[in-house]
Amino acid sequence: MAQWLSDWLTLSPQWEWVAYLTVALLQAVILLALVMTAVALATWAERKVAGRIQDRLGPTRVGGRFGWLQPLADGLKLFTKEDLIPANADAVLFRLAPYLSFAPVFGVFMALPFSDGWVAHHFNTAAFFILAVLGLEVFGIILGGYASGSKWSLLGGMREAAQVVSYEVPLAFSAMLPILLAGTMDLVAIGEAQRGWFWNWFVFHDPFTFVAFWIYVICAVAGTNRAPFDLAEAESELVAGFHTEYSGFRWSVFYMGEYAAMAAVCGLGVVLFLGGWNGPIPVAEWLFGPASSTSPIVNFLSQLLGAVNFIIKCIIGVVFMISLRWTLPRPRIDQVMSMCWKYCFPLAALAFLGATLWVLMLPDGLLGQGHPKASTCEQSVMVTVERIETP
Amino acid sequence: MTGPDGMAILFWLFAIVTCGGALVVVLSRHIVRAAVGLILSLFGVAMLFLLAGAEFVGAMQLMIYVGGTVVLLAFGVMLTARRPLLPLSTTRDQWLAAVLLACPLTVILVQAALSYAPTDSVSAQVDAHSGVSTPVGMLPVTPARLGMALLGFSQDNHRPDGGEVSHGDSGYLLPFELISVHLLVVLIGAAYLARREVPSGMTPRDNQGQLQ
Amino acid sequence: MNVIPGVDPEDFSVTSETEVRTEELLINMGPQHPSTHGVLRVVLRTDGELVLEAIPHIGYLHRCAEKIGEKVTPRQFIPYTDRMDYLAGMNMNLGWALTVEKLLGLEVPEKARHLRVLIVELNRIASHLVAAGTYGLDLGSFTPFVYCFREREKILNLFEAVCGARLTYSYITVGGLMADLPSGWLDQCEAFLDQFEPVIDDLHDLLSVNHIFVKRTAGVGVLSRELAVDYGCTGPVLRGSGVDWDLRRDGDPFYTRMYRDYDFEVAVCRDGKYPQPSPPVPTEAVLGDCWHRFFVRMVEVVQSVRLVRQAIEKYRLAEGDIGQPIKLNQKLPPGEVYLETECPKGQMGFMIVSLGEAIPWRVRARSSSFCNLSVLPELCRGCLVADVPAIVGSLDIVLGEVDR
Amino acid sequence: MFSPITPAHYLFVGIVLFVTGMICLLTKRNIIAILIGVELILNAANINFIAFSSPVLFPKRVPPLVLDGQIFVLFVMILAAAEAAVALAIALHFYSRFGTVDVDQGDELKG
Repeated sequence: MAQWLSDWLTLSPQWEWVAYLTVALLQAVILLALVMTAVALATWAERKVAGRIQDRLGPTRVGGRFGWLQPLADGLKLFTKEDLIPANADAVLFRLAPYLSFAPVFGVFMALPFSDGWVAHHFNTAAFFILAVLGLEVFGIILGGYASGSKWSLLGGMREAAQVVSYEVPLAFSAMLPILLAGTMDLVAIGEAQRGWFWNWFVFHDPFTFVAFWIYVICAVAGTNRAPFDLAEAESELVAGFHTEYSGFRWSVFYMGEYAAMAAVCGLGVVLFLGGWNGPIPVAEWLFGPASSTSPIVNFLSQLLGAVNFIIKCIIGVVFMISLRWTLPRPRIDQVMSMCWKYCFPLAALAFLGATLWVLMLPDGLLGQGHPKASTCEQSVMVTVERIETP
Repeated sequence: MTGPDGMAILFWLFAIVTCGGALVVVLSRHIVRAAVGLILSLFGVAMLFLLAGAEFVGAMQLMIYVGGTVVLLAFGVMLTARRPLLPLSTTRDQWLAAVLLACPLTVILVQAALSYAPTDSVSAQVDAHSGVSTPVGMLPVTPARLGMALLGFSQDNHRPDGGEVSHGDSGYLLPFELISVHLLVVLIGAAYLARREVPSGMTPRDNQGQLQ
Repeated sequence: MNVIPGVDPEDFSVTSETEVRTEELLINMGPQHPSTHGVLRVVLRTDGELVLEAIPHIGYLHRCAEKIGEKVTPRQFIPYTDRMDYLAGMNMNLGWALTVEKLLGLEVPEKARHLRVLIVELNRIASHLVAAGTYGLDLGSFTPFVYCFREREKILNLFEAVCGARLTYSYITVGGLMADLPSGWLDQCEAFLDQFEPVIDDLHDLLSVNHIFVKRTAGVGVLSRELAVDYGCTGPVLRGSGVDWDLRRDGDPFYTRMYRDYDFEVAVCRDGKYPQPSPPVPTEAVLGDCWHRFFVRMVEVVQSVRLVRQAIEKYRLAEGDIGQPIKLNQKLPPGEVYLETECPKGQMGFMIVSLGEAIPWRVRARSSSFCNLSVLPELCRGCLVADVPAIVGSLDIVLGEVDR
Repeated sequence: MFSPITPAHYLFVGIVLFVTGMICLLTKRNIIAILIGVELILNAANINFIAFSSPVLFPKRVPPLVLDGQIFVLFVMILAAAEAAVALAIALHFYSRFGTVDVDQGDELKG
């Protein structure tokens, strides 16, 4: 694309980098717009779902009967609010923290495939990259808690540090199962490995992946700092935790980070466990024939259908997380930590072991129907073994 | 001379982030700001790894270093500096000594870097979007290959003296096992060291969980 | 204002801030904290998440109620009483009215008696609904709060139809009640009770038996029977510790005769069981912990519904009028009288010393929330920061009553 | 000079990290700041490892040194994490003992 732009503008070779830069910025803006749309929809869904759960209507005024424009109104209100920086705070870090918390989540969407091949940058370690980048969000929150110069914020930041760092471990462990089954960390390949009917999805691959999926769900909720694991903000204990002193725009950036992280973990979970862009019924294959078909238009349509599938699954995930928030009380910090280390982590490790054994013992599945595999790992092993054993 | 390509732009961007972060670490007088500088610096390093074609290691850098180690450091800062933003006092003498030592070292290192001539000095011309341009006949560095290497399978398939490798010749199984044991020891040791007596007269009830 | 004997509050607010040892943190919880249920200020000395000490500082809502009582006649004082425990104004009115009636030797007609039971028990339901809802909120569960307030709103609608006010009623007065029920009110009230009873089960599902809720409350803030009695705790806090004591049954005869032909059970745990219908006690719960204090209120709601239903029947059958309020400047006989009534928060006692004039010489209010709050430092020692809202919430204090 | 990127470019970033890390070690007295300096130095070494084993910077080298460099970096990272954990535990212990994180205060050897 950059090359094309460069040719079109007939740039001399010295100025080719301008084209690169322009294209990069354009792509970033598109991605940002996408993320912001997701965030806006998530906030709207949050208010609407909360309203319905609580026997209320939720927003109804702004933008017609269903309050579609509520996120816009909220945003406008937040932008016009007074922007306070407490006298005790470290102004530089205080300003920096919300952006440090939002930027990594944005980075996640760079590697997250929306459909077969619809991905901003095709990493071959995408799953790992996303897990790694998601873990960075915590630093902005710790920093915000520390820089606020408030004891409540400090407590919130310390809770966040302890909680998120702990939950990363079982989260990564449970995410390892699909990686193991697909034999690759490439999310596109993992998604493709679950093509076909819904029983090809990794969540239904064997009992262990099913367990791992629920561990992933718990850890994803905990890792994104959502209720019932919102101990870092815990409004009834720590006033508002790490964002006690934040207001207006900076506060909203924290929230954008939270909602974007929700969408991100849902997206990752969908690709890893719920078949990604493959619908429960292989409609796309019936309609458009097998993948990589001839016509680019057919290909595009099939990918579009995949993206719709993916987005619907993500929305279901987000709504599930929202309804959790409005149903459950909040556990205590020691309970959260012991749940992580005493239940989630050993269970995830056991599931990992079990899934390994399952693949070894029943390579063709329980019913012998077999599973489509990307099998790069196996290939790699075979190549290596052959190389070593053939002199 | 042609203009910088995509990789060059990104390299310079992240090189500046890395070095800027490092400078923040040295020049800031507040420990938390130093930690933020370290974050920036390590993040830049991770991105440089990605650019150099080491995707797995780059992600690892993000996860372990930036997400783990530095959060640990920040945690330490919070636990040990209750008064927000504890300034670090540095005397003039210390700075003098540091600069005196750093200057010759810098000169030597720069000399070494400049005098370095790659034996096969073919520099890369890589398209920023296709990522790694691997020569024919060479497998890309996938995590699978790294994993195989750690399990004792040689991946490079060549010995320094040019001979063919045999089983276990240049794998990393032993270091891998050693480091696993090492990690376990460290885990127990760190937990032992950081353990703290419950304040006297304070017995948290059993059902209220342990804090340590 | 210091509630711990022998400890000078200045010690904590000034000197120890600088002397405090490295890892200890002095945190001000309140008076603008979301879960201190008003303007309570608790100074927490914490070590990380562990609370070493919690000292409640009160007095932010002090309005000289007792002093005002010595400047106005008893009937003029009625509006001040329902500003004490503003969540249970009817009960406060009743307590004051009964005290003055005891001094006057006055007995209200049967119809007024049943109407009083009806109104007071409805208000008890409303108060316990607030307690349960905000307790859910304290533990991070927002939805039960909304459900509780929805139900309370219906009770307030009923009250509004009765006396025109939704919070500060001044409805029960010395010598009777201000007005009789409007027509059709009893049917509305019965309709409310019919639809309310299933909601109690919803609340049990969302709170009492919810796994996380039980984990958060069971075994937390255990108040032993002896400690509860020693500190003068009353009401659900006392019964949560397993003390079988309810003034409606065991109180002053002048008060208990109001309930004389009513059938209800005292909400207390006997042999590990609460009066039915109620879900079983979880095995983790220890008698006297936050869970029991919370659950006693839920059980009391059921009993209050029973009482309201009986009161409706009895009111319908009762003959006569609802009594005549005394004159505004009615002379009080000289003497001293003290009467405690069972309010939703505990035993609310009023004392009057009269020298024979229309205005009492001395008025004293014994507030249940005040005594219940005084046990907070004992309960919070060695708990976690997150347990402090759980404990404060389970004591169910109203600062208007604590500070008066 | 700006492009194309050669291993020397990476080396220069490594130099900056190394020197700043060393200055950090020498000038700071806070035990955690010293830890930060150590991390910088370790990263300087990592950059060199990656640069010399990069398939991008050495596209035509045979045999490729790809895995050796990367595996070394992995080991360094793991050791650095372990080191940070232990150092932090020591720092906390130090702090609770001396009430400060200034390493100059801890100059007595007796326990």
